[in-house]
Amino acid sequence: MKYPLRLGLFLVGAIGLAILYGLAIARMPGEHESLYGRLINQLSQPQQHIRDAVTAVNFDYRGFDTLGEEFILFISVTGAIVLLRETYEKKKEEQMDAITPGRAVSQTDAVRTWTLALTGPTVVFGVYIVIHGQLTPGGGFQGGVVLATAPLLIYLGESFEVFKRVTSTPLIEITEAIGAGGYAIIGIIGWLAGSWFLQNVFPLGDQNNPSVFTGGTVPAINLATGIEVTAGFTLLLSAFLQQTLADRGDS
Amino acid sequence: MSFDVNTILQLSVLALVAVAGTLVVLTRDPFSQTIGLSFFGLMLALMFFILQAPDVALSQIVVGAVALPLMVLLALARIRRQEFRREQKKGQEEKS
Amino acid sequence: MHFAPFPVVIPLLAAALLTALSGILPRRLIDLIACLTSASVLVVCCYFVHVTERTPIVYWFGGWAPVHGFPIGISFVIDTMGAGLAAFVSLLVLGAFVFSWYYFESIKSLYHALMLVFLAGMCGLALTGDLFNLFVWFELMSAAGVALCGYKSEETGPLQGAINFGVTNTLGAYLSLTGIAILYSQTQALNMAQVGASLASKNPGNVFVLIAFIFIASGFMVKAAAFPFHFWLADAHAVAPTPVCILFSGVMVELGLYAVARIYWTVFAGALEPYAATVRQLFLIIGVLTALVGGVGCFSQRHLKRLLAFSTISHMGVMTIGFGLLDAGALAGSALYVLGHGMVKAALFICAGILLNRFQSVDEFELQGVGKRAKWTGILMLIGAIGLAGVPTFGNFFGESKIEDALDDLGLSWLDTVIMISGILTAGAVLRVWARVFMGWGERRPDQAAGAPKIPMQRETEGQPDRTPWTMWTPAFCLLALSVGIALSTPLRQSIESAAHHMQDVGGYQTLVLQGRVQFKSVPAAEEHFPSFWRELLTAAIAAALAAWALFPGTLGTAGDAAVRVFCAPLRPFRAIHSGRIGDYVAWFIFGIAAYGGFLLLRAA
Amino acid sequence: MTYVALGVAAWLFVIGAYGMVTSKHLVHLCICLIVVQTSTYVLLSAIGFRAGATAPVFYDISLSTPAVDSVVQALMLTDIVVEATVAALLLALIVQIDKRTGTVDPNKIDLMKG
Repeated sequence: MKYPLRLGLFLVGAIGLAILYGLAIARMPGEHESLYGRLINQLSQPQQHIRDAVTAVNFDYRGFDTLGEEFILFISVTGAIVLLRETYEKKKEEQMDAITPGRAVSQTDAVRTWTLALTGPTVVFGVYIVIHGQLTPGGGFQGGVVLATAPLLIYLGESFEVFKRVTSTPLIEITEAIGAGGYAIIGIIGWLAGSWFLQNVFPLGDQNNPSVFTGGTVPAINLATGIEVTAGFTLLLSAFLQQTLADRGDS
Repeated sequence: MSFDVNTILQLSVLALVAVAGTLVVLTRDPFSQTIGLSFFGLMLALMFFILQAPDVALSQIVVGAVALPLMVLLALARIRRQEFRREQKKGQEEKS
Repeated sequence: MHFAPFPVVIPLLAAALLTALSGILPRRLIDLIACLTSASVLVVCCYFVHVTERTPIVYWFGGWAPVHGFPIGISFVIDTMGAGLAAFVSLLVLGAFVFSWYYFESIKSLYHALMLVFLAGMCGLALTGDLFNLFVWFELMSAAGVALCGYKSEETGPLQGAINFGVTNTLGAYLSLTGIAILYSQTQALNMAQVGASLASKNPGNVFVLIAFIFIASGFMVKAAAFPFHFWLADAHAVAPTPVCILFSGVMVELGLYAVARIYWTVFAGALEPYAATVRQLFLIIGVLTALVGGVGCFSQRHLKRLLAFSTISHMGVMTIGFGLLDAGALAGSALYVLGHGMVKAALFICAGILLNRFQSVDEFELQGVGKRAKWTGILMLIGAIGLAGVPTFGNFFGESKIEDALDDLGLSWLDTVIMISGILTAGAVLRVWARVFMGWGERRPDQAAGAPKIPMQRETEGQPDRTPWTMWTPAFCLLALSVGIALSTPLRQSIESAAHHMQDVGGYQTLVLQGRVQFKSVPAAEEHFPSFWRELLTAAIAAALAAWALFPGTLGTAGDAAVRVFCAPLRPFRAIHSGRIGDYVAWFIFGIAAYGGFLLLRAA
Repeated sequence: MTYVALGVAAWLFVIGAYGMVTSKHLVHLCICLIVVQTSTYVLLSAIGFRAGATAPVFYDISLSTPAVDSVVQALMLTDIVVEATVAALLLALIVQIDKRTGTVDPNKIDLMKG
């Protein structure tokens, strides 16, 4: 199809789409209190002892959505590994030889010290965000991504080899599967112990003095999510990094 | 509609989001686009924060402003290097 | 403890397990676990079909039953239609696993993990009763599908097919999500029954309901390959690995239409009651366009898998007509058609896979005559081609009969012709390929197919190509036998008929989910008659004649040449719009939404 | 305010699609797809927002404080994960396409013509 034709088709369509979208917006109620949201906001603390209502929705009321979401992440990581696998499987050995061992960028000692010094706090920060999911904003997902950047700091500070050792793929893959599978297993525990899949069957803890353990299954699911996200994003980032570096070697 | 400080703040961050999004689309060079994407991600996070969604804002910072642009950059670095090598090869062929 | 989460949770868990143990498990054990998982899902879903004929199952995850009649959790609402579809999904996944027993080298267990997650996504889509949950499973299905499509990433074709697939389907999913968000803003609910009840009582006939419907439906129609959202399908199915094609064509695409139907009947039917006639017109237009474009595309291909892909598009058009009539009988027809077509198409894709395995090609002209060495495959393919025409006692014959019955009742008999043309073109194309490949017939005039893409393909297996392992042809044989056998069973047809009535019973569904009471309208006893018995035979005969003419175009002399020119006239614009370029597809997508949305709004105003 | 946000959502959808249609680089196309997706975030957050309401985190505030809708925020969280993972999958495809075909121009990738 010729380019002007394509553009014309799109412009006609875009005007139509904008009109449709605009008409829908014009009929939407402005600011209003949502019934669903209010119910959850009111119920999450008395029922589940969870202070952050968003976490309650994510890991309890609509926890089944999040199970699907975790597996979208899981399968995208698997898919990306399958797609980029040439470096992983067939040419693995050649390319491992070809990668010039050494530093990521020509770093000064100051840069090294700083990046390595940052790794510890990053990990602590990530873990903090993961485990306080049901109390304050944050949770397994947000903390997990923070944690996944820690290996990158190692790469920046140290060398690709150390990075490679830290993110040794089979181990991380197993961790990822444990995280995703763990979510499902916690659901199954509820299924067997109670009667519903993902039922919150663990002790809820003290409602008035919430700690990182209050909320029954929520902290457990939160942790599983944290593990899954950390491992998943580490795998993704290291897969792309390997693509970039593997090629640098043989040119 | 009263124009208090909050409303002005909200409106300006929305305007920033719209402008940043447009710039991201209209930037044709993928490298500068990635920088734009990161900025756009930050603006979105700011917007979530102002619209009382701290959980989402945190996610958006770590994903939209850091992890995603990082992945794009790594992919681009791979593609760029490939292009460079192809051009080199072409140059050599032309010489010989 | 109830089995409702089983079809989703167990495959997911098995996928995680296989990934975790991928380094340790031998290939055969992985195959076995995957087969057992899908077989167990099949058994559970068949059990659901059995139970839900009387009482559909409502299952609240986490035990979050509605508070004061307002749903705060996510529900699975398993009725016979959803359960039957999930059972069909697991059957095809099982077939695909058996087929891939000796199939291409698996990278550890990743292929199996992808397929199992794909299975879970499709089952979740079929069983869920929550709008956002539907979106989640839809995305899960797409993500797994894209990865599977590009699985052979050392070739160019699969990569291009996968990116076209991924981009268009993701765009469609976001549009659906936009529609879901618009509905949420009005009803503040995500449960389908709740949204439906709220819309019907508060906003019947409101414009925004129409717009939300067109957004959600367009998103899912991308998956259902409706014109002009269908482009990705031909690209993706042409290049995906054969076992994946079985699932793509056999059931994934149909699930897109199922999602539209499910959402229409649970969410929109009440509120859009005043516009039912317009909605019907819209889907009939979409169906006719899709059926014709798919048929033309199918006949003009030389690449066997792409040819089959276009045939799927054409048949999707017929199913869309069946749904679009908004009639229980026609919906039952579409459901039967999904079963019959899915099995036949899966068998045909398996034949293509066997050819690719033995002769390293699926190109019609390259393969001319070589099929004589694989006569059993030839017989399977011939049966499949005849089945595709909708010849009596195949599943799609009964489906077409029901749809045509409903068309006659509504005074739209002329649409029978469209269904017939679709059958003639698709069956004719497959018969043509069969005759050329397995009988060696046909003039060597590849210029006929000038312009049709010739995508390079590589074998998908290791090892000796001159024998076809039994695990490859057995699934094809079983599916063909089932396609004939299953549809002949009258109880099954009645069960589908009542499933369609239940699916369209808006009030019954809402009472069931929101109040927990079973109160479905009684299903009228349907008398079956097959108005199209002779027409279907005629379709097959014309298809054979068309195939013969395509093989020997010279026999009709100059008159024939003139006819060829007439037939080839639509090909030029056809090839121009099927450009393989993602930018064009996006432009068509946006244009399609505007066109269909505009039609709906202008007719409704 | 809500309507401005809704308008921004609509704008981002259309402009993102425009970028996809006119794109000459697959990575650019992928980023434009991300922009289309962000339109759904803006839409959802606008739907959940109420002036004067706080975030739905009742750590040190009482339950009776008016708070914004927590459900849409949970939906957005899911949405963000979907965005990142789908983008990762597409980027992996693009890297591989570049290796095999030597181009990332979507207009030169037309093996499937016709």
